[in-house]
Amino acid sequence: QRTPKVTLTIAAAANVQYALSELVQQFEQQTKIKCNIISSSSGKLTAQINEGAAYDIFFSADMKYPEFIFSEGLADQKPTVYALGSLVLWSTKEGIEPSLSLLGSDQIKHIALANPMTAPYGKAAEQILQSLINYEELKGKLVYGESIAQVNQFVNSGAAEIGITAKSVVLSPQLKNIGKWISIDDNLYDSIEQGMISLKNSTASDELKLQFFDFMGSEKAKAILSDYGYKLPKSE
Amino acid sequence: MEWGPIILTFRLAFLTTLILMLISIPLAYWLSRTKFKLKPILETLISMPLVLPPTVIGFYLLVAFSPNNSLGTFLRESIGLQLVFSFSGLVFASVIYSLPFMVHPIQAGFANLPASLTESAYVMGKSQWTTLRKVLLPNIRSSLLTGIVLSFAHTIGEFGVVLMIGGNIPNKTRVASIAVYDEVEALNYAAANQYSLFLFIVSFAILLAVYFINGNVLNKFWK
Amino acid sequence: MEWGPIILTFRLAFLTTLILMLISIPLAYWLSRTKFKLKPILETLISMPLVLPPTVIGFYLLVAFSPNNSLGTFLRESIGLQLVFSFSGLVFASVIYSLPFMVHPIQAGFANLPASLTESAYVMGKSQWTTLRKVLLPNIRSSLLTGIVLSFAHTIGEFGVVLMIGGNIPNKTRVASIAVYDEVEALNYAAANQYSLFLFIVSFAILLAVYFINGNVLNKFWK
Amino acid sequence: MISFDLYKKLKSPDGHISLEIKGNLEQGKLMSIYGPSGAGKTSVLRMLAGLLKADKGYIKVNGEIWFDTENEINLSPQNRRIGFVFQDYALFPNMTVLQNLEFALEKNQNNKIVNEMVEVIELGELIHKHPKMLSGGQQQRVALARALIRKPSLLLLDEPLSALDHEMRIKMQDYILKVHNNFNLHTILVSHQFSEVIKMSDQLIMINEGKVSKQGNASSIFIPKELASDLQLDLRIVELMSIEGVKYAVVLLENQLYKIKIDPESQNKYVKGGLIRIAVKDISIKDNQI
Amino acid sequence: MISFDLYKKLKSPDGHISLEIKGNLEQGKLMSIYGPSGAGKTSVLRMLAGLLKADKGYIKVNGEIWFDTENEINLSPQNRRIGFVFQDYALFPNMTVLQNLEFALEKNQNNKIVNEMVEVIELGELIHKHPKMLSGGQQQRVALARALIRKPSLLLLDEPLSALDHEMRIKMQDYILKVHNNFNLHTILVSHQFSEVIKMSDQLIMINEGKVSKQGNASSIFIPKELASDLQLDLRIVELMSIEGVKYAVVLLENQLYKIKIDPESQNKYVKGGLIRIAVKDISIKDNQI
Ligand SMILES: Nc1ncnc2c1ncn2[C@@H]1O[C@H](COP(=O)(O)OP(=O)(O)OP(=O)(O)O)[C@@H](O)[C@H]1O
Ligand SMILES: Nc1ncnc2c1ncn2[C@@H]1O[C@H](COP(=O)(O)OP(=O)(O)OP(=O)(O)O)[C@@H](O)[C@H]1O
Ligand SMILES: [Mg+2]
Ligand SMILES: [Mg+2]
Repeated sequence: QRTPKVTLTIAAAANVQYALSELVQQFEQQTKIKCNIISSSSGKLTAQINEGAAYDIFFSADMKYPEFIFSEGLADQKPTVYALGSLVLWSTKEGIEPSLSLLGSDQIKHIALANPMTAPYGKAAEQILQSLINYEELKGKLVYGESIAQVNQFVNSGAAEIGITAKSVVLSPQLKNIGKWISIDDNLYDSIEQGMISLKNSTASDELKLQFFDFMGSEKAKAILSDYGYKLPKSE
Repeated sequence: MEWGPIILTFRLAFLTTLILMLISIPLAYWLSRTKFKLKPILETLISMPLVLPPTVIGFYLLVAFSPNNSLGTFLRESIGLQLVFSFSGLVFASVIYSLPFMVHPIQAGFANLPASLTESAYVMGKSQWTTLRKVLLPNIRSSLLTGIVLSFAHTIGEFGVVLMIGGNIPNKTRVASIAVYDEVEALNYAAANQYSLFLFIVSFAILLAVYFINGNVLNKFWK
Repeated sequence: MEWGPIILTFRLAFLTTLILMLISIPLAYWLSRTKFKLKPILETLISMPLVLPPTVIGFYLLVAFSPNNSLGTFLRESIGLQLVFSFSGLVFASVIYSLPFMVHPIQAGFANLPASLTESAYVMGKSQWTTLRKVLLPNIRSSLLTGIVLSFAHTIGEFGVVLMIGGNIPNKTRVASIAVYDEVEALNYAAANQYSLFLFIVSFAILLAVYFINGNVLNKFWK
Repeated sequence: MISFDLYKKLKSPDGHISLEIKGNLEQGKLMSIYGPSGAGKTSVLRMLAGLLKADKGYIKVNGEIWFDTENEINLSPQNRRIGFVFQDYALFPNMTVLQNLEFALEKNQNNKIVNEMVEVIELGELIHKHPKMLSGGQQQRVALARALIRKPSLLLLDEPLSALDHEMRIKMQDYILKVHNNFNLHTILVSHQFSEVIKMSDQLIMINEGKVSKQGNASSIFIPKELASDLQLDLRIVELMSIEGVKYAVVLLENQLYKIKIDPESQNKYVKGGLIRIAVKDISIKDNQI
Repeated sequence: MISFDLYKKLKSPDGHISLEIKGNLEQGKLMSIYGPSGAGKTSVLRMLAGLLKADKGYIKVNGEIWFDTENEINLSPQNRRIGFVFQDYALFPNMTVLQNLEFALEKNQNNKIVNEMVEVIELGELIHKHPKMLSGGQQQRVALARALIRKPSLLLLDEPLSALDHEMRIKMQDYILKVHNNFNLHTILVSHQFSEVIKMSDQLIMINEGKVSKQGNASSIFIPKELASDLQLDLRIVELMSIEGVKYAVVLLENQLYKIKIDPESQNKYVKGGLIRIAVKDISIKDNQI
């Protein structure tokens, strides 16, 4: 019988990390339990978990990866949605007032979005664009980031005049005052459900993990998430 | 499996290798001869892009060449060259990033040649250029081959830089390495394996052909 | 900036370069001598890991050595070696991935040496090992240097393979290249620049020292 | 007409030697440089060819200045029209013998000369071989042929015949003289063989540790002042034998062996490997039987 | 005692030559291999050293079998105790002269021999230089010294003296003979110089296109059957001059110049570069003035 360790190893998708680091800080203060965040893309983390990585909890950017993990029998229980992501239109270029109607103009040469194939935010961004009447024209302007983080780099560096990114990004301490952004009507895209899941191949005790999930349900945690621009799932 | 990324990849790899040869042969030749005091610094600088993660190099290039930036604006307005989100940008970035793989082996090859070969061509009235082409290069073939193989293979496999500066645009900057990466990320392992296998086989065939041609020629005349 | 990733990186790079030398010198020596028919195939195979994106290579290694897998289980149970999510795994993967950077230049170096050097050491009664160590290696120093510089620099900058098979575990597999990648991803550009600058300066200093030592010794005796 | 005056400090990890040499050579004449190993002979040729820069001095060929430190003139090797046979041959490993020769052709030069050279230097069966496949002497012959292709105005030969056997050596000497005369070249030859130097050269420079020790035509340097009608011959005893009671010594003289009778009385003065010095007194030049 | 019988087909892109050679050499004796360039001399030495594998045959040294195709014995070069001077010297570029010599030492061998060699071969000031800094002749001397360090039981010399000047050549010949005798070696020498071969060797093999054309001791090969008490001398005319009305010819004989009077009547028979053949009749060996 191994003595259960007192740290939690949390694997987290890159885009949750801003909010998560504050969440973890709170959690550590409250419980004196240390947490390690290992951030990477959801796809890599899923592959690693599938091959036996000893992580305790997985925070994904969507529900697809946690559901895959659950279906492979690698999780203690079904994944739960901890937050809903929302999208903004963001530009750091002077003289550009972001709006969906501006996308077709000559001022905009490149529109950055995450790769719809690998990033849930990308899929949603694509839905938004597809809802526009001039989608076919816009197609030639699209550039794809590996993740939402890369979209941020495209926009932040000015390489792309405008981009569709997560609200959590533009509200993050690092980017709070950079460029201009507007929220995008959330009717234009399917809600981006972000799931967390407790993993089987874990060295932490179940109680510990439970403690963290409990914390995620707390008002404090919810407040942090909404500060970061996430919407909260309707409690079931 | 789509053909676009595969075609783009080999186009990029051939073009990059070709440009690298054009740049590296004179550069390596100069480095192998010069008595310039700062030579070790130059030699080291050439290898430096390697020590940063490709994505990070890509990021710095992105910042440097972004149209927001004076350099990027200058390039675009003066010679119409746009290095971000374009195929030429990929080529440029790949060249920078693979430069040491071409320069260093060729330089080592030149350094190992006896000086009397160059000298005897010179006294025959041959220009430096003729000497390089007809005498020196054929005699450092194994080093040249090393440079070509390393650069070619590396350009095919590299995706960090390319993804960052290229923006993953289908048929323009979406090379096979990005495609296979995406498939792995999306957990489409079957598709990823297909791309990998194909990349592997085609590269293998190309490099094997290069080695066989070289080996045969060598065996015929050298030993 | 944390010191953990930096220390880990240089530990990994030194160890990888060292192991690569131990493997590549005999391998390159053998390749440069052998008349084995399948030699071009072997030579090509050595370069093959390069043509796949690092993350994908990492993914295949992960699958191959995963404890879920019979090979991984076998390694762990028989010799207690765990290659995924461990430092030894990083070393193993880096060695595989950087092998061509060490093998090819050294092989080209050996191929360019005149046979009479080896032969005259043999008739002096010197073993193949002594000949290699005292006569051949010192005379292919520029090629050896190329191999060392390329492998070392490449191991420092590589993160795709390492991230996949290592899993970004602090003080264990979180090397500096992953750290700087993470900082860029997290938009902490200041921290990323700090890491990059530090990586750059230390690598520069190390490689420059290598070149200077080599250059000086060369200048003193060679010309 | 070529004239030069060259000074160069040769650096080496321990100490220096300063090379000082001066000379004139008329068109169609052959100069030899003779001296012990390490004296600086190769370095002189390299300076003349423009492969090594003298510290001070000049080189003038047919009125044209090739090199002059005062006026900072220094023609590149390419612009000097020279043929050079290197001590290490410097054949191009990537080319066959024929390709080596053809490479030496100038633009628009008729390549008939290649065939001529192949014929004269007897390279017939070698022309499609690569240099690594040739024996030392064969390589040397190729190097010589290659240097002659261009009909250079200055031909520099650094021990061009040392790896050749006697017969081939004599042949090549004659051939060099023939090309030298036919093309009216300036030729400078480094050689260690005394008889070769005497036979071939109009002028001779002997150097020692970088300095000219003697200079002039062969006879003025080597000829003893006084009349020496007595030939003094050293016969090396190769073998002693006795046939039917008569003692003979087999002796070597000038690449020829002779069997001569020896006086039984003084017989034990002779040992194998020893020398017999004989003086041929008052040679009657009427013995001459050309 | 060393005996060998070797057969090898030398491949080359156009045609083959088959090398066939057979010989015996007693301890303490020196054998020369003499023959035109490309005859296969170097190849024979390489087979003896184990650097080239004969197709058929054997090599036996002091009763020990080094090589035998029938019994599939083939000692490695390391196990053959040989000294080898290569035609291209094969000095190690990364080592100084001293280090080159020390490298040749065997384990536990007293390194006094290194100093001895440095002394005898007059390498004094060169020992801290690297080979690239040496002249051709200096390199050759280093290679020779290096081959002798190990006191090999078989010494193989591939034109070891061709880059040396006359004086140094004579010195080195004597030195090789001294080491050869002192260490009681088997020595096989490839040389192109007839007088060197005659002077140095107890036994001689002449080869031509891979085949032995003559074999035996020098005298038996070269000595004319009949008694030749007449010495026939070819004097090469180096210069013609007239001093106070008297005509002289400066002639070359055996590395010596002589000034001899010529008959004014037949004067125009003599030209510079021509030969005067004289016969010295009935040498009285009492002229001998050792
Ligand atoms: N590249 C060099 N740098 C410095 N010194 C050199 C160099 N090459 C030769 N030397 C030295 O200069 C001197 C003259 O060398 P050089 O090659 O001219 O001699 P050499 O007369 O041609 O001798 P050899 O007949 O043996 O070929 C030698 O003492 C040699 O050590
Ligand atoms: N490695 C080789 N492979 C095939 N043939 C060779 C090789 N080396 C030499 N030969 C050929 O074998 C023949 C004999 O060469 P070898 O070097 O033994 O001649 P050699 O008698 O030493 O001549 P030299 O006096 O010119 O050095 C030559 O005709 C040469 O072309
Ligand atoms: Mg010389
Ligand atoms: Mg030979």
